[in-house]
Amino acid sequence: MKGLPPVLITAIVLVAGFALCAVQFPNIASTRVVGNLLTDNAFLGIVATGMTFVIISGGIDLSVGSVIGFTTVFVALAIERWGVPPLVAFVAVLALSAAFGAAMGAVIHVFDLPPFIVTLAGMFLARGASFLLSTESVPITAPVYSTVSDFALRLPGGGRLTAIAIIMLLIVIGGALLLHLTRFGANVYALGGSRATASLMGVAVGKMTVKIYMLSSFLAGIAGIVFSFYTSAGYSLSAVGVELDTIAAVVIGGTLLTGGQGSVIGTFLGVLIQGLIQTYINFDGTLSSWWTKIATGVLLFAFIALQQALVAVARRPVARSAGAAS
Amino acid sequence: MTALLPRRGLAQILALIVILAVDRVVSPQFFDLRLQDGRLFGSLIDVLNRGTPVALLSLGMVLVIATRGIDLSVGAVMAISGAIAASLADSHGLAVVLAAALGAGLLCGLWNGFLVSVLGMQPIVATLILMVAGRGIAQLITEGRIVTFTSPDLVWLGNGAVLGLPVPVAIALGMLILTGAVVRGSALGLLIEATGGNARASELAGVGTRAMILAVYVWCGVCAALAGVIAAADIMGADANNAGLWLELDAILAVVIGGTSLFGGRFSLILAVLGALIIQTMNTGILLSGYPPEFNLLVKAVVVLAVLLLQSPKLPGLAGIAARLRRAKA
Amino acid sequence: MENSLDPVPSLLEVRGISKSFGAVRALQEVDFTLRAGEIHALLGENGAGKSTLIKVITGVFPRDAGIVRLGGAEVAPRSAKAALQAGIATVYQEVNLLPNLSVAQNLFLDRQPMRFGIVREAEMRRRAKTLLAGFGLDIDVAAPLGSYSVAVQHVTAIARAVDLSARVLILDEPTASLDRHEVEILFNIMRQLAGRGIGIVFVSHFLDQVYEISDRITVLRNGRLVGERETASLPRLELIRMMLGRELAETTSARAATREHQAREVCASFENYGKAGYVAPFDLELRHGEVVGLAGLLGSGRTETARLVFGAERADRGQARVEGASVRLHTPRDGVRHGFGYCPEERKTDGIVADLTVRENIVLALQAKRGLHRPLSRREQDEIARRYVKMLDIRPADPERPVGLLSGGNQQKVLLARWLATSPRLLVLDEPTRGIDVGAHAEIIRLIRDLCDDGLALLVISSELDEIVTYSDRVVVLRDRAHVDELTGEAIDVTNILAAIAADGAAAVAHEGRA
Amino acid sequence: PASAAQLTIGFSQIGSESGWRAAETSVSKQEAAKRQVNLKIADAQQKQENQIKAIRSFIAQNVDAIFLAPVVSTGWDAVLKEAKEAKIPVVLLDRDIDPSGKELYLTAVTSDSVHEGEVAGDWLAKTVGDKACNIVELQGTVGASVATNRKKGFDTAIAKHPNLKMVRSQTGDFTRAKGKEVMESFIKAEGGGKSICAVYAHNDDMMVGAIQAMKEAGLKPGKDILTVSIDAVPDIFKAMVAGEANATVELTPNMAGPALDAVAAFKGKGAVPPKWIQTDSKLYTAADDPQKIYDSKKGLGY
Ligand SMILES: Nc1ncnc2c1ncn2[C@@H]1O[C@H](COP(=O)(O)OP(=O)(O)OP(=O)(O)O)[C@@H](O)[C@H]1O
Ligand SMILES: Nc1ncnc2c1ncn2[C@@H]1O[C@H](COP(=O)(O)OP(=O)(O)OP(=O)(O)O)[C@@H](O)[C@H]1O
Ligand SMILES: [Mg+2]
Ligand SMILES: [Mg+2]
Repeated sequence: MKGLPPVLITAIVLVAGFALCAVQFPNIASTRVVGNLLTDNAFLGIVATGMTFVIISGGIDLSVGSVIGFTTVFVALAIERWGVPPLVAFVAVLALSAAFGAAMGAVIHVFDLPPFIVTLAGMFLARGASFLLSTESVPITAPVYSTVSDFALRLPGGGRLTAIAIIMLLIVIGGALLLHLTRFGANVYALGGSRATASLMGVAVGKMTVKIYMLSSFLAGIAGIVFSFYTSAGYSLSAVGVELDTIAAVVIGGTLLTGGQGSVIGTFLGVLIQGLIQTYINFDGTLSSWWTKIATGVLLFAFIALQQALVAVARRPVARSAGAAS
Repeated sequence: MTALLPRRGLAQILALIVILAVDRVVSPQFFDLRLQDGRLFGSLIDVLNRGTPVALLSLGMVLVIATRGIDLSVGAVMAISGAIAASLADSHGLAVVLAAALGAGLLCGLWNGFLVSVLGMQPIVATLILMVAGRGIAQLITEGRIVTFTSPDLVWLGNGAVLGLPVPVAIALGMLILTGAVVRGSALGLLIEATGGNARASELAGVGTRAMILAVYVWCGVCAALAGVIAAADIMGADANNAGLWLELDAILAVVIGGTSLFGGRFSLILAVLGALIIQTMNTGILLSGYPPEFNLLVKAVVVLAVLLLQSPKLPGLAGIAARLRRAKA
Repeated sequence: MENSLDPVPSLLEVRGISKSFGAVRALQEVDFTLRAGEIHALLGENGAGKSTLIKVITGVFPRDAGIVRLGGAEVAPRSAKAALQAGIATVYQEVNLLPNLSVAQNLFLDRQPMRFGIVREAEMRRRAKTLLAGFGLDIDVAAPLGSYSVAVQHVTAIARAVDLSARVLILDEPTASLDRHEVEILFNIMRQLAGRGIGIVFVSHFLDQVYEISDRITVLRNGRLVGERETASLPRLELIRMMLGRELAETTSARAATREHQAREVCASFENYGKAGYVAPFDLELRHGEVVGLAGLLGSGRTETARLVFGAERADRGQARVEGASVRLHTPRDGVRHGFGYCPEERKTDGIVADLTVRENIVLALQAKRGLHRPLSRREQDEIARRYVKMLDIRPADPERPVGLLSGGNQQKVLLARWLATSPRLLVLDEPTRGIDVGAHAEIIRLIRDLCDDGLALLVISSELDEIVTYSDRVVVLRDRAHVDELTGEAIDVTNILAAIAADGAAAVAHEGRA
Repeated sequence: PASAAQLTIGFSQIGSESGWRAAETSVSKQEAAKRQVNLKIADAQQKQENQIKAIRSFIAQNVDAIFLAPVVSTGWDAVLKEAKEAKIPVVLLDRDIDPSGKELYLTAVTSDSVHEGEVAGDWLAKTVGDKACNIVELQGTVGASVATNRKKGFDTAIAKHPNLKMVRSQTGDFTRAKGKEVMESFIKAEGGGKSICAVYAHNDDMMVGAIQAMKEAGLKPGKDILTVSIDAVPDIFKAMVAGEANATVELTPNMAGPALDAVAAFKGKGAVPPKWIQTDSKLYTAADDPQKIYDSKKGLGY
């Protein structure tokens, strides 16, 4: 399988990191913390899955954080103020966000503009739209919300596998299958290898671009719904800066920003690594705001450096036996 | 050398003119200028003055992007250098303050450059590390408060005037000329463009691509540090929490509006600065318009898209007209 | 050329095609006719418009004027995908499949065998394996394409197109990086396909191959149609005149006789030089005024030798000397500093900087050598660029054109110019004539000689044994990443080289092209 | 029952977006140290999801109580329920949460930010009297509840006085730099500032920036243009001493002190505190010896 070695390396890094943390704070090695890790990072895992497709195809999507924010506000207003049944609100907002992503993809393809900037404009647009809807945070009291947020599979050892964690896991699995087993997935890699070549080989590059950004925004919409479950509210400032966390998770997961390589499972591991860093810092609890930032940076560096070292080590024997391949 | 002059800046200049015209509509006194206390005073001067930090950032950023990189840490570097400058301002001379602040920027650039060119990390994550940790370092220096100072020298840097122009604007202009002279007066510009265009081929042609990459990140760090000092001097205090926050995105935007591709290669310093001015003209216009702040982002999104579409190679709009003009001239 | 009276029905008819890129008129009212079951060579100098014609036919470039008929019905594909669906399969010149995908995925991209919306990976690999076996290739199809040599990648691209071709197969310089054996296999397959009624368009600068395989020939010059002939009735010299619009100066006289190569000074020498897992340690002496040819099969380690000599790869043993003094060759910069030059074989990825202009590409190495502080003034740059554009006849002769917009052969000339501009003492050329037209080919060979006469030392890699024999004073033969033989003087001829390559008896069977 | 000396309390702080926030953090540490409480502070970097994670990990560590300075009023039900299940009392600091969560926390030590705006507006109305007065407003971050509330309170207060008119309102993101930039444009847009009679800023930092903008435009803040802002950070008192600022409404950084007392009493004697411990929103003007207040506040970590 292509992409396996980097994933394996990321997994090793995660396990090693987890073990080190657990040595210092034995409480970390509990199903409770693992359950929390999954629940707390559910929305991140979902957007990161979409972002993986975008990045592998050689693009980037900066709008996801804003789309999450917009979704929470829209859902909250729809349910609480406009009296729309939750399910209808979800369908509407997902349709809206998918259309938004499709529009960005179309602009990127038709006008041949850099995704970074188009999605940056998308980020402004979605955030601006959520301000227009409501600047106040709107609590959601619909019964579905308490049902869903109360639902959890009890894990041995007191941990809880919550509904949103399960949704995230399902989406990660679904994303992995889509990316690795379907024609769509192969085309995503093809686009990342080279748009021009993919086009010469008969891939409908325009359609693919639209679909990929549509998928990303759609998943950001789901992440928004999950976020609204997580907080039982809609708030225009929620998930600010999440796009960078997401990109970091994807890249830590072994996906190349230049496109063409990567995997959803790797991204999932990247999300967990980020969650672990956060958990570690929380467990420590003595860090001031600034030391928190510095520690986050240092840990980020440590993980990436460790990963690169492992990759270098893993690559060496190959080079020896067969010469350097590009 | 032609490089300091815009070869293909028509779309940007037109965009600027259109936005200026819109500003004039929303705010009738937009072009008013008067002299007060030896300095010019008016919205146009505000645009230049407020645009200075992003313009400085974009001077460094454009070189980084030309090598196919990106630097997310510039905002954090601004915070660090501002914090250092503010902490030293009242106890040391301006030379020491500047040396320390710019030196810190240089170190930050070295770190980024080291991660990218020596360790081979992807630029976006490599600089993300300093983006996160750097703001922490800045807050560590100020301990989270706003460190104020009264040193007249440093205050002058932010609020003084030379020949009627605010000092920051003069500094930015000086930096543009200096960068232009260094980059285009030496072979640096060509070698940077070659590195960004095709690093492997350039390496094989004998270009020291690693050194190029290191150099541009260092320069980017220095520019960001200078922007940070100016931002601190402007408010007579270092606000480590907010200085330069999200400005990296504005700087990248300015560079792209200035026509430099995020895939590296060809770059234009002057157009990047023009890009920064376009952004600031829009921002100032939004502030003057009197619309509720809830609309700010929407307006920004629409303007950014419009400016980009003007430049789209696929749109038979301005790009086409520009090409035809150029052909007619040739 | 009116073909309406043709007894054989035409499969693909192109009428009055024009195409301009800005001020460059790449094609002007070109007609082209391909019959079912024929192999039709499309010939012309570098930049004549062959690749452009192909891309216009398949809709990659929109055309300015003209029509295309396929099987009598007018078609106007708007994209490569549409052309594929209409039954036209193409291997474009800068092939480049997707190096990040597996070989199998490359072969079956967008047409993978599916079940329930899921790609049948095993089935796809099985089919890929079978398909490649037909081309004499037995490789792991699950590995990324990029891990294989250019030749394997090229064969894969051809295999994909062959497998796709419903009615028309277009091959734009498919043989540029193949060796004899692979060319044989390809030709056999082409004949089989033609026998099944598929029309094949074949672009090549190797006239031998053209005469061996094609039924008819269409020649373009400067974007215009020169003529269409039956291959059998077109003498070679006439063909060359059609392509160049002039006679070709005589170039292929034997050379060794005219030169004495004993008393020459050593320019650079390598003792026990090598790198583990890359190339076995070798001894090599390169003398001023002497051409050393490197011969071997694909994957025999020629490129690797070249990279070590230049400093693009760092040796882990042995000693390098330049003019007698021992030197360190760790990076390309070291090589450049000692007056070496290196034209890599993969010009697109390792050679040109596509966005930069012809001028900038030409002065790049010289500037890198001079260092940052001594920039070439714009005037000097212009002058250098103008000189080499003229000397190598680079077309269009516009130094301010981005190099990426030049035709393949002209890009190759720009690369050569880049190194000539540095006035090197040693030039390493890896496949310097790949993709170069007959006229330019002759020019380059003459240039190589002139350079040598001026005291330049040359190390040349070429898969064209005839070519190697023509200009080499010595030939080093490689096999399995080791130097195995060295031929000098009278001993240099194609038969001897082939014998040395095949010394282990099994000539040209090893096609483990994996790099 | 645990005595105060052994208490471990987790504090989920918002971040360090302003000098006031830094002061709140450092005052909390001082207050905890005074009472020998082990205070674990988790900094959320302005993100609710980080606060939720922090609370979860406090629960996992089984702390004695949790302090929460919520970044937003909604979305705490689930995690606070978990805390309740784990029998860990939660105290809200500085900001309240949505009413639906009332029974999920022990008490809230907060000021009333609507009231703060009202105090500011009332002061302005009183100071201006019957004169017509054009007011410009520097809002906090769009969407931040404090900004919304301070605007709401101020608007209510001036609505009773038809001579007070809000002419311009734009966000300054709670920062000095933006405050200065926005004020510069207000001055340009209002004929060089001549038609502006007062500035209201949602925090002192923006006002400090605005004061600089006014000075650079040749205006005299505090005289030509009245200023009123909120927070009472040291630098605004410095401006008052210089006669450049008129009034500020205090938001005390000492929220943790009362909270710690309430928790100690609850843990020790089972005393249930009132649901809302409201802190004072005290108005300071030049009449209150600003120099002395500046000196007393300087060391608090603003
Ligand atoms: N995308 C493009 N933009 C501008 N000019 C182009 C482009 N592609 C080709 N040209 C120009 O069109 C002309 C014909 O080029 P083309 O690639 O068709 O030549 P060719 O016959 O295939 O040559 P070669 O044998 O070297 O491959 C050349 O002058 C080239 O510079
Ligand atoms: N270190 C390296 N970095 C990048 N590319 C390399 C490196 N070493 C070899 N290559 C490329 O890998 C390919 C493998 O070369 P190969 O094994 O086919 O050698 P060769 O004998 O030179 O054959 P040929 O020249 O006929 O392709 C070559 O195209 C070469 O350019
Ligand atoms: Mg061609
Ligand atoms: Mg080779």
